[in-house]
Amino acid sequence: MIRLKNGIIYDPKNNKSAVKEDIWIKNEKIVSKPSAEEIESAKNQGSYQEIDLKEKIVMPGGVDIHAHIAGPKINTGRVLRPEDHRHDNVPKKGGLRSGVGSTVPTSYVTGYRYSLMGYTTVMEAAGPPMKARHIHEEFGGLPFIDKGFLVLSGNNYFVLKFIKEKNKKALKDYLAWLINVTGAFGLKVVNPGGVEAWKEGKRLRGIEEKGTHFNLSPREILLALAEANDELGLPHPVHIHTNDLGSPGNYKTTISTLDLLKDYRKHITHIQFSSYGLNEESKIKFVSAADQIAEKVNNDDKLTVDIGQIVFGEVTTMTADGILEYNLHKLTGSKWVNTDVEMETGSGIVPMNYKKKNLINGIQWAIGLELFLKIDDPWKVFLTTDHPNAGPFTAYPWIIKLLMSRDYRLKMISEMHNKLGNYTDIAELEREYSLDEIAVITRSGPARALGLANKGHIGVGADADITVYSRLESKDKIAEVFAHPEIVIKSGKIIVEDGKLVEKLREGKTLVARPDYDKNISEIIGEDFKNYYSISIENYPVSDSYFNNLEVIPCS
Amino acid sequence: MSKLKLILKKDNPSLIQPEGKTAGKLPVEAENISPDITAEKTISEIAELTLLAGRKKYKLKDFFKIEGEPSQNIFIDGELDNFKYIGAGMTTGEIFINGSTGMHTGSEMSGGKIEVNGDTGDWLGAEMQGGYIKVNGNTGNYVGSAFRGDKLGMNRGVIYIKGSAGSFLGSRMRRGEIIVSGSCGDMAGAQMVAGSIYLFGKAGKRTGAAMKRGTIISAHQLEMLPTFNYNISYYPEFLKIAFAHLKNEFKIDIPQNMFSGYYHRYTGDNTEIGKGEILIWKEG
Amino acid sequence: MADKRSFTLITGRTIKQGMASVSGKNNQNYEDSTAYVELNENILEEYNLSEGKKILLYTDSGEVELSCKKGDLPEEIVFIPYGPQANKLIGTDTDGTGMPSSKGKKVMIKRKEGEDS
Amino acid sequence: MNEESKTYQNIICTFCGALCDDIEIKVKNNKIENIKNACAISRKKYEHAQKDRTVPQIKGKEVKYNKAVSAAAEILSSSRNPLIYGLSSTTAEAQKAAVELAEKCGANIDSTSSVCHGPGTLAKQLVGMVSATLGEVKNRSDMMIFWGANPVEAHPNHAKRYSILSQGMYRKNRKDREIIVFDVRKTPTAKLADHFFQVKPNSDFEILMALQMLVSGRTPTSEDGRIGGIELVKLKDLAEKMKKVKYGSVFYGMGLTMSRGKYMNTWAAMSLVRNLNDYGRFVMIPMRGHGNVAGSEITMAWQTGYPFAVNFSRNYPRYNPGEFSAVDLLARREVDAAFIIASDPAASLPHEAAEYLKKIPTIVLDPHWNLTTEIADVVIPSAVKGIGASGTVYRMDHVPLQLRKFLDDSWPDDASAVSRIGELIEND
Repeated sequence: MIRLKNGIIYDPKNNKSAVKEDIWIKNEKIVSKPSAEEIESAKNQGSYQEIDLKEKIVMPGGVDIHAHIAGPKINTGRVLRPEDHRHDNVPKKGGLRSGVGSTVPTSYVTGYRYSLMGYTTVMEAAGPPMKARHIHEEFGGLPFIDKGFLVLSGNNYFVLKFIKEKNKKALKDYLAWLINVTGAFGLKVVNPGGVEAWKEGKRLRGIEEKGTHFNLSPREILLALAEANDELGLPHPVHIHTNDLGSPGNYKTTISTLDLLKDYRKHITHIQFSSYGLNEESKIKFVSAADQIAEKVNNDDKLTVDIGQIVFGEVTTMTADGILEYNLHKLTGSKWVNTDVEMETGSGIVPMNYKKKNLINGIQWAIGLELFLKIDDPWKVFLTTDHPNAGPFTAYPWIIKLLMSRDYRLKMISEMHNKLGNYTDIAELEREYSLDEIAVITRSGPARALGLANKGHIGVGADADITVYSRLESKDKIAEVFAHPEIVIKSGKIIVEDGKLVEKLREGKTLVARPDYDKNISEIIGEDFKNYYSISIENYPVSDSYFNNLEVIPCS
Repeated sequence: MSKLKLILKKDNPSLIQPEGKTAGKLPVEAENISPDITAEKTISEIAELTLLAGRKKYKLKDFFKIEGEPSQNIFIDGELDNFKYIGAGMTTGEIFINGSTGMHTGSEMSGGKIEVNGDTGDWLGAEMQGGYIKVNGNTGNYVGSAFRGDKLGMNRGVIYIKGSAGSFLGSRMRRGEIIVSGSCGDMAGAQMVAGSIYLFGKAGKRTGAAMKRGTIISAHQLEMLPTFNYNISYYPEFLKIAFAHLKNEFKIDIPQNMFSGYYHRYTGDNTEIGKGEILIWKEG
Repeated sequence: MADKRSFTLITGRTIKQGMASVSGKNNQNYEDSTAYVELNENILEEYNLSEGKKILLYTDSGEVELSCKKGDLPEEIVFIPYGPQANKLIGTDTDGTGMPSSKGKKVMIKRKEGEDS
Repeated sequence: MNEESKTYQNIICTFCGALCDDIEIKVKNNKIENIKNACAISRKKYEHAQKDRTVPQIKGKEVKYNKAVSAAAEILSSSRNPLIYGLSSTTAEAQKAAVELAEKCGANIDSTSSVCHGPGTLAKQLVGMVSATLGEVKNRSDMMIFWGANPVEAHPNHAKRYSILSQGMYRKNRKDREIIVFDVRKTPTAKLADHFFQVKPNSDFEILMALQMLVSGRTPTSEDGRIGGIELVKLKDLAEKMKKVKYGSVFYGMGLTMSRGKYMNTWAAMSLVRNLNDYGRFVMIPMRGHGNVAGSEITMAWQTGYPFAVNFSRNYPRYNPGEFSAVDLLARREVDAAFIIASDPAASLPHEAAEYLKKIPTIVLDPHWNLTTEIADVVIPSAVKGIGASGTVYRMDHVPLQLRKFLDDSWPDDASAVSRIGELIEND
């Protein structure tokens, strides 16, 4: 039993803003104040701990709705980039395993650095179903945090087949089966139709063009998946990486996608990459369309987004959007990995460097911030860098500082390309995020969008995932405060004390959804599976032996 | 001039002696043997400097008899072929090794001078930023190269090898000069971005593979890759200046005949931008 | 001097070597499937050798005596299945890459004294 | 005791990197009675699985299992620079335990990858790689190039299940595919090809570089109209064809990684395949030899950031093939103890490197006797992977599969043996 006293609580979900209150923790949960007898008995058993937080900032543990942290892509990124690790070494310490860091850190170091930053839940953004077992293997070595993964489904053979056949039942059953057998948490859709087209050596633009083997448009795929996702009652809405991502002028595709899905719940991820305007007159052809996108978000109550904020410096781009990585390779000349996964998806990896002085990179940076500042309701917009695509997750505290301090933004702008002002109005935006708003975009909002009722708040019954930051004495200190919380509690156990990790590995939970489905589906797909996959369906499901600590998040 | 003298003890903790007999030698990581460090310390502090043999930490005095005084000028005596990182990262001063050294000698150094009166291991002067390395014997692979995955190898500085060199000499080098009097292995100048490599002995196969820019000068005929073009035979005047500079400033022996005769000029690698040049000396 | 002629050594997999390697390394089969060298027919003839006769092979790293077999090979290539015999000819120099020269090494062959054809 | 026989379907064969998962095994009284769908090598492997088994042994004397494990722990904890080597024929779980053990005793850890497809990984670190899973190739590939690879003898079911003879979605059979082989000799695989290009030994690099130029429409230099033994005009034809295919594939083998040029050969192949994606699609897949050698790179990478040749003497992982790889460490005589896991270096490494193992304390963990157990100071037996032990394995295209045990074994599996040794070693 732990009593946290004298903390200043920011818990937006429970409408607590800077409230000084006790928090009581028992086992893994937050509880109401126990009775005097209970407290007495805990004291007698030596299991009572009281921590005086001395008016420090208390928030729920951070929740990252979209990052690449485990599985085949990030791991290939690790192999690809020995140069990324060489100067960022983490020695073993006590019970903590060693590793390396930088943009593609090892699994242990990923767990450490999230924890040290006060984050306790992270969603792996994209897993190829056939390699899901690999993700769960890594989850077993990803300490402290709770995690789950979104399974790629926008270019899946059976998905396309059932949509083509207009067989809604089979589609739903298949998706539910897929989530179950891969141990996934939700559905991820990446460039629907476009990845299959890439494998066929074709290119699709927008959401109307047809062209792949199944002769389906992205429109048809998106609609069917959004509908199935809602009908399955999955905790998290369909998680979409839009078509045409990264191309100038793509904001129109994004808007068509939002119009198309206006009646469904949806989460558009790293929307910064989908908010680009096209100006044929301009030499760089590239302008911000943050206004149009923000307006859309402001008027859609079934929509949430995360940003994918650009951070200057080295990144390792990686996505299931194979053709996007080909394009990035052609653009940068950097080393390029592509892996097509049979029947399911594609993927690619290209290292890049976002430069402060580069005008296009600067505009991308500004678009992300414009969106943060122009989307009115913080419950609709979440902090991500699409780690490690737009920047490493370790940059979050500096992004928080950009959001909370206009002065800091102006200082950054002064170090950037002098024509930046011609392409974005970021310098004029006066809005500064409050601590409450920061709490929303970094924990309460993402938790709600993920459908994690026990996370993102510190009300009674919530998971005891709590972060304690030093008091914010001045705006200059924002980044330092958010980078180095003093205390982090995960599932009721202190994992960070005095800003340092306790030297004992703990394993967090794997979060999964287990939607119901008609068991007959495995027979329906059986014949094609046998003919066109290279493994048998019997060897496909991820067995329970890969889950040490599982939590099933209920479907509605 | 004051000098710090380190004399390797015959019996030192790096020996692997499973049953009393020496079977091998542990690698010793000796980045602490660097003028930047020794100049600032007293002799007793120098004696306490950490050297890592395998995974065990030892002190410098466990390996060396220490003479002289703290100095930016270090003289080392002994067969140090299992000692890695001597002079790695040094910015100034001088190390003279009377004997051989192991891998990573002078890697990432940015100034000062290292002379090895013996052989060295692989990665000599890898990713060096400046300074001068002279090896009187032979050296290993990856001289002046980039480390695994890195885009750029040595970026300024001069490496002079009087003996022979291994493979991947100057691979991915960005700037600077490498001179090899003896033979060298395969892939000299592979993927080099710029800089100059002088090969006075015979070279292995695939010299200049995938080079972007830069110059390789060879005193002997090379087996040219099909991705290079022959352009012209001439005497490139800039060579006389370059040779004079190497001779006067670094006391490098330039074969006399290379000052005359003429050179076949090839450009490539045509799978890349094709702006590299290979100059092969021909008797006049 | 026919004996000074050099060949290119290729070591590699054969189905028999594969089958034998999973059937017990101390088995006679494993030895049989790894302790021979394949040569082009013309070379066998040139060296006055017939299948089953022993020859000496040597490189700058070692030497080994193996029995000959006729192989569908270019004249310049000799082939030995992966295994301890082939590895006596492969040196430990990896050019700093970790990989020894298991294919493409220069090898000499010598007819064994007293071996009649 | 006479049980009913039981048939297990879709069993995964762990011999090679193709990890065929359609083996059918009939078991009775804890013995294999019948095997279906296995290739010739796989069949021998199953037949031999329960024979020739190791027993715990110290210096040639049989001891209790725990005693052998403790002896191993003692050797490793007193070593100042141990080598942990092998790993490619064991499970990911054992590999994971081995990395933890290596970290604990400041060891060097390397897999057989360094003398196998490791050079391909080094090449990937320079240029990246365009790849796919095997089913993708089966379904789509209209041109398959085998370069220095001989699956007929090394991966006998590869042709049938994934490549030459497979039945895919868009490519139904052999006729829908053009098969090309590059090799220095006419291998049995070459005999199945439509076109065989005989490479002059050690010339793969020149040919691949020339092809890169030809694909971009330029002519490489050649004095005699040939490059690497192949007529330039034929290479030009091939380059044109490669640009026209929809989904080409290159399966590459040791012919690239082991010959002169080492990883730069693979680098050249990767660069060529990358460039071909400017025309149609083109991918490449390494023909991984050992059952879980791909897994050894994957497991090492997520724990250490690096695929093989890792050193822990500074308590954090460092990487450098040539420096921390097994052949080099042994040849330079820099290690003072060795722990060989599921591998047989005495048979597979250059003789001189393997000989050094005789001079230092050597531990072998393996279910079967081999040439290295002969020279080992400590032998630890283990259950046979995929038969008497479960675990995770990764196919050559990184597809993970879970082995299911179907026989009881007398010994614990590799993962528990390695973990046990780790537990016995004090954290120092």
